[in-house]
Amino acid sequence: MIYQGKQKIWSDYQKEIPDDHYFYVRSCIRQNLFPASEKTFLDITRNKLGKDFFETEHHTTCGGIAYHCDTIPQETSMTIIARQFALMHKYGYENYVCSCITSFGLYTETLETWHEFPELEAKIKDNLWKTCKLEFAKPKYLAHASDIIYKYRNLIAAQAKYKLINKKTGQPLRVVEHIGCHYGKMFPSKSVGGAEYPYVLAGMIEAWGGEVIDYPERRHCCGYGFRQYHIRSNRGYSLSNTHKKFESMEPYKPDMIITNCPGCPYFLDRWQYVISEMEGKTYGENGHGIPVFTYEEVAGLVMGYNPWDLGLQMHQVGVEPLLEKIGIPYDPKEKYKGPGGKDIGRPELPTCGCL
Amino acid sequence: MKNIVVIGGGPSGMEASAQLHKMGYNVILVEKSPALGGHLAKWDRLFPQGVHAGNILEGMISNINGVKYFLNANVQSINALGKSYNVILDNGITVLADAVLFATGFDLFKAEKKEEYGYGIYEHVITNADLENWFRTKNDQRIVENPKRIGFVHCVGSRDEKAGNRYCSKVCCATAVKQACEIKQEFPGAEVFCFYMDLRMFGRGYEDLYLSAQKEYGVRFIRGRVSEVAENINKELVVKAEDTLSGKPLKVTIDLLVLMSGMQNCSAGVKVAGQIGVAGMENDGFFETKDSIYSLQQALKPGVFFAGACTGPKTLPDSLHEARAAALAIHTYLQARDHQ
Amino acid sequence: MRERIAGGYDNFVLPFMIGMTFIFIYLFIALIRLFAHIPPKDRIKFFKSLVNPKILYMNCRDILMDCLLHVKIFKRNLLLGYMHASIAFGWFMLIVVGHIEMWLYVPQRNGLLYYPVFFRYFVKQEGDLTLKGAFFFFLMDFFLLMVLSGVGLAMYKRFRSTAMGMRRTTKPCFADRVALACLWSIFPLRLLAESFTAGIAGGSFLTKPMYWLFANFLSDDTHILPTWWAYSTALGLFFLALPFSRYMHIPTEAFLILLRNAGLKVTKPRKGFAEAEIYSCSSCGICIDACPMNIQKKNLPFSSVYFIRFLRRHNTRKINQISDKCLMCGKCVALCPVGIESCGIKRAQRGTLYNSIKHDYSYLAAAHHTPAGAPEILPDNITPAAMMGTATAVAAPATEKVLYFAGCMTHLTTSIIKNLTEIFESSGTEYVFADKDGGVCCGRPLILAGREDAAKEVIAKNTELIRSSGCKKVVLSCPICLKVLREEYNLKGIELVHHTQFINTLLSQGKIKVAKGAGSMVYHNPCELGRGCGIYREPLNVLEQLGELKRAAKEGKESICCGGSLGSLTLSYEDRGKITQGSLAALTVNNPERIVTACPLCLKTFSDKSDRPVVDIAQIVNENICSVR
Amino acid sequence: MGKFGFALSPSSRINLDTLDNVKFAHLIEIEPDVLKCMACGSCTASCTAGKFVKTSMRSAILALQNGRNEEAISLLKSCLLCGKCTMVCPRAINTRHLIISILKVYQ
Amino acid sequence: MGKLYDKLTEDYRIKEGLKACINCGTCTAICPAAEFYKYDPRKIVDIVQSKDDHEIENLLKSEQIWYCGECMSCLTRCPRKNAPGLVIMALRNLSMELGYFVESEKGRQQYALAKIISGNILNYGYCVYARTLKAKDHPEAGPLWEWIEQNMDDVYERNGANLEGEGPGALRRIPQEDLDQLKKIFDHTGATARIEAINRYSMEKAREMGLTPDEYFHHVFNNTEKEHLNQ
Repeated sequence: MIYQGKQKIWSDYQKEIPDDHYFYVRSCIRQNLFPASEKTFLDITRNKLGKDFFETEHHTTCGGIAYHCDTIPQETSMTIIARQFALMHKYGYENYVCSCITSFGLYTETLETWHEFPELEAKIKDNLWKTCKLEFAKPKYLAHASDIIYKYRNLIAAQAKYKLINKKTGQPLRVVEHIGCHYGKMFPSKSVGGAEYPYVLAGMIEAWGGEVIDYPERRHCCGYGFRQYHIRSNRGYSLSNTHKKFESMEPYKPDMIITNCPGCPYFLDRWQYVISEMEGKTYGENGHGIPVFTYEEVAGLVMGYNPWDLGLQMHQVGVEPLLEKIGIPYDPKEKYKGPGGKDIGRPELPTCGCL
Repeated sequence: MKNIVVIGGGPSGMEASAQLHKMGYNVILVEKSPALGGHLAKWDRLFPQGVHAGNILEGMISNINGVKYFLNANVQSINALGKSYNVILDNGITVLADAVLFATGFDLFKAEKKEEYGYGIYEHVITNADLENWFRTKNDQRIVENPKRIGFVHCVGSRDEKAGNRYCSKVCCATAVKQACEIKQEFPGAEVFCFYMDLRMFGRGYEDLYLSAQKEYGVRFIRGRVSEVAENINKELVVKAEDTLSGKPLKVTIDLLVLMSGMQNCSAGVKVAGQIGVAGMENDGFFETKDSIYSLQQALKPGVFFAGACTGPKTLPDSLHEARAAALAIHTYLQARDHQ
Repeated sequence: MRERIAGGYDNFVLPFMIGMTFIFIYLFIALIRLFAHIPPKDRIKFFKSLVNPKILYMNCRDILMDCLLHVKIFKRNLLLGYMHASIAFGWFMLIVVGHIEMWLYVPQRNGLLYYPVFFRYFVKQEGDLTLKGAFFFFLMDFFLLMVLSGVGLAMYKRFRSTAMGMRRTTKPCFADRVALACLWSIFPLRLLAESFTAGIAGGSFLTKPMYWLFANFLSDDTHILPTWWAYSTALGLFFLALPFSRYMHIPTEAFLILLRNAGLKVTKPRKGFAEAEIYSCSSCGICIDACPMNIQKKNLPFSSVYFIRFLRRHNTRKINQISDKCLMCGKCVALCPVGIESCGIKRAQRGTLYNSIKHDYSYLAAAHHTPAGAPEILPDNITPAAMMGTATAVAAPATEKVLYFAGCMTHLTTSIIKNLTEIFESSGTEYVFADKDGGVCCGRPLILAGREDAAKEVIAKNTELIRSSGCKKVVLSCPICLKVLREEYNLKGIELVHHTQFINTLLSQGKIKVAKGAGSMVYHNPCELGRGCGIYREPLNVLEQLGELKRAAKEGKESICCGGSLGSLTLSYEDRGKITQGSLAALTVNNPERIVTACPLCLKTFSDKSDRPVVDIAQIVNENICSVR
Repeated sequence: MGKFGFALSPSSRINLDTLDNVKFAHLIEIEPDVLKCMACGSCTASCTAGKFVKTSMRSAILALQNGRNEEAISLLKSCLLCGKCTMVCPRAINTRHLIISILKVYQ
Repeated sequence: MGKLYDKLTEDYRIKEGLKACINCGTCTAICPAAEFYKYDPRKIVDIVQSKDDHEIENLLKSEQIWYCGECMSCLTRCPRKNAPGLVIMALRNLSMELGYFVESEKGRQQYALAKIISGNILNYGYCVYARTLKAKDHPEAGPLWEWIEQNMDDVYERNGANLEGEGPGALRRIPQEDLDQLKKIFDHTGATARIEAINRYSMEKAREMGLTPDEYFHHVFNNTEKEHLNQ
């Protein structure tokens, strides 16, 4: 791998990311599965970095999952999106940031389609007025939340307490980055680093001291596939694709995985559990799995957040070995506590016991 | 004596210069690089029969005896002056040319633009030009000793809207098949794969080349465009394509991947031509000719002529024919101009 | 004439006796082995045939005509025929007359094998030459001269084979050379021995003058015994070499005639009947010239004679190579003086290689066949329902219509179909097109590839289809189909004709009339139609009514394969092309305007390479129909 | 399926890395014409058996090159050896011999 | 040419996603579905561009169009700027419009998807919603999810969510006025009609299969009867 070659490509794909004043929109999946990540995002940007990220309770899902499960027509999702944009406009923002990759892809696609087919834009504008009596607007800048963290990666590094470095060996951690498909594959120019060698997470890893691993199936989808996961009998597809990725990354012995997509960390995490149950195989060291993180979780870790405040207890693959590797202190007793240290029991261990 | 400026010292520029010189014109040949020959000088052997490029080039160079030529020279400015063109070279020479011939040739498509193939990123990905250079010099770190599998990717930067080139570069298929045979001669034990969309073996002897690649050299032709190349932990390349003939995705791990970079209009030539309002066409970037059948050597501007690959991908013999045709076209033009 | 040597024995007979004993034992064992490999049914058939007077007559006739007189070779080339006949018949007569002499003069020695052979040594002439004695002396000398003339010709042939109408001749192997040397020396030595002894034992026009000649400078009698030793040794050696040489055909050929007349066929490629054929080959080499592959010198080793030689040597690799490559055009069989069915042996050999290949023709069950309709097209997999739908196909009521069976290859040469169906219509023939949209293959290609078991399934299906049409007459365009339908199908009561025959009948019945406007043409006789089905006369009959029929260099049963034969499995396209060109050259020696053939495969093969139009007989007829009905 | 109600799926990707070329090399020895195919499809278009059941010379060659030997056999086992494909092949491949050779070598 | 084809071209995703395909196979080469299902996106695009109504109808009734995971990896690689993924979406759209989707096992799953996902949107304003995520339907979520399910309020509070709370935050209760607007959008833009059509065709199919709506839901959600895998 020739690093300079990649750098050259990265320099071709530097999208413009405004520094401040964003209208923040949440992700359905992340709110359910990684609520602490969104909380951390807002905490870092607002409190640690002093930026303006506005959120309103009136925004909703963008309908992306329904759209990609093909249960709602394109016009419906476009009108919902127009409503979100209208809210942004209503609250006086022109920079739009979303926490979800599916949304990000869908927003980008929608804006492109409107651009290409103005008659469709006019129709949506009309729909929006008729249904919500809202004024149609389009964001000046559209960003994904990972773009923001990428943008602030050096600011975060400056405040970091820890680095992605093996405390014992002093070697950088080997980090696999997994980019959500809809981040750059549809519109490479709207992403940091393009579709083939995305830099959005690689930039964070580099800034925080880790080493990016480039394995053959790096670009492959985690296997979510919308309907291929939401219907139980289809989940073999989802599982098989993740399996393929793990088989491919295995020889590189990665220490951790960072993702920028809502679903991917869940799938890369849980399918490891399923594979270990089905096949008895694990991909990490000493029979452990490879811990999977959101970028906010990693940012939080290097900035010294309490791991359990970051929601790392909501991962099936245990993060403790990695925390120890970096040298981040944690209280194992606190891991599964409820609010205010309330005892709410703890989940059973998986059959194989070592995840 | 009438002055004719020929821009580009590749095969067509040299051939046209030689012809014009024999017709009695004062020819000034301008070449931007330190040597004559253009891409031909960098090539080892030529399809279909494997003639040595060097021999052809030698003959051409001896043929331009008496032609004034400047190496390391660029056209600094060019502008119309009545029916003539005032050409100023960056070496200080100024010529009032009665006719200008663009034989500016082509640029090879920059293979690194096809990011998914990893040229310049993966260690064992090279281009057709790199391979020719290796055939000549046997010096390229990227080519491992005794590779087990070697792949050729056709249509790199050709027939590709994303790469900005919708057209077919015409010569890459024959070049790939030729190179596949040659590399099999170098490494008889290697398996060689050609990934193609269509095999455009249009010329005399080309189809035989294809047949012998299959039969004599056992080259495996896979009908499917390479979708993605990845490097594995051993620095081998994992190539993914669809075998479209069986409708199944396919992968193969190889030790060397050769990208068949296509042709683009020479960017330096475009810059010069732009000064006198001669431009590339929107659909493919190659210079616009007076028409598409009959007057291929004439530009829309009087006194400006073309030869070779600056008006579209061409084989070497095609370019040489055009060079001779261009010489004749210039002669006819100047004669007619004198009569008026 | 009475015995000269007391005891009727001398040591010099030993070499002969050793050889003779060896060959008797060898033949006896070989016979037992051969019988062991003949299927029991065939064995019974054989023994019954021996007492059948009709077959007995055939056996005698064939042995006389083929083994002794070599009538077939005479027909081919007089000199070559004489060469073979003189040696075989002469030698045979020497033996017969020798025995008669012994029986007449020294009856006490009856039963001694060597005695008649060396008769002249053991006896002496006493008193005046009687007429009877002179007659026998004359006969013996006459037949000896006959054999010697044959041997002389044989020697001449070795050096100049073309003189006897053979462009190429066999390359002898070592045993052949030994046996040949012996054979060539047996009779000159006998002449010498008998000449030397002629003073004592008497002689006739040949031996007597020789005796006098030699007596002039050989006064001593000591040279007599060595010559008899030499003669005996030559004979003994010849017998010893016999089983390993081409001359094994001498004893085997007669036996083969018995087997063949009994109606036996090749079942195994190297054993039983095939073995009799193999050892009946005299390596005469006529098949080398016959083979169309030999238009190229490199294919000489692929001739039948070498195939048989390798069979004798059990060289499996070579056997397979040749049997796979052979075009199965049958020309070598047609011209073989012994009538060895080498194609049958090759087919059996292919069977050993390919019959075990698995196949799946279950889909055939779904091939619907109704007089009006085409086989149902089932693009992917056959549904069980479709299979059940045809399992019950029953014979339709008889109809006057003819069934037209075009065959696979004819579908590649649509001109045949078009012209023939037009002829059907012009002549008012009602017909049913059996395979309008492409039917099931006839099975012959499978048989040719040695896959008889697979072919059986196809044959069964087609039989059912043909029978279910209710037609009593089938017209075929492809001679390949015709041959297999005639030979392998059970279609009793249904007449099978090729379209040349059919057209010929239409013409003779006046159902169509033709003008003689076809210009000049030559007729190529397709292998499978001529040699395969014996149809030679009808096409010529038709063509003579159409225009000027020019002669080809090779005609009738010597017609040269077009090169497209399905018989060969391995012949390359390039080599086939050479055969095609050779065949075309033979056809065009008299510069005909067009080449006419009667086989879709020949038509397609020639069309690709010919410098002049090639047409099917149906087309040329249809073009020249001048009035109908 | 177990408790999950779904399972890992096998990959259908043709993997040329794990190809066993021994038989194919043997086939090339017996009938080198196998290398000449350019997948034009004339054979499949003219196939007699192909009218009834999926039979394809060109697909079979491809299947062998991709190591899908059983698929190749299934594409040829219905062949009647009628020889039409030999007649129409523009590359003059001896398809009949190739077919019986494939069936023999791979069965 | 074909009526179905014309109907397809009304879809903006076809307008965007289908220029002339050259059958190069880059899409299939990296398609996650092509590796595991009997699926070849290139062939699907080719069928659509053939404009053959008969073939397109077969496609609309087939399993094939339901294998795509809409990851859009194909989009990146197509040298003709086609988007097989978008073509698939248009095909699925038409299949549901015409009721063809119930002809295929995978198509019938749309019933469950509409119920779950569209249901969540209308009821809560989220595509997925913790309260409706049941461990019994998601065994892969592991013992961890069982624990979360049992302690949902505490776990979400500990993780900083605002489950069913007022004001902004993760999993907040989305105000009714906003849900009403979503419903209006659904009604106005065809989503409600889509849900109704899916239900109607599905219930017809359920009757045909002799299943109650619940059984039908359970069946399409859990069962695989046909062979979909590509061997």
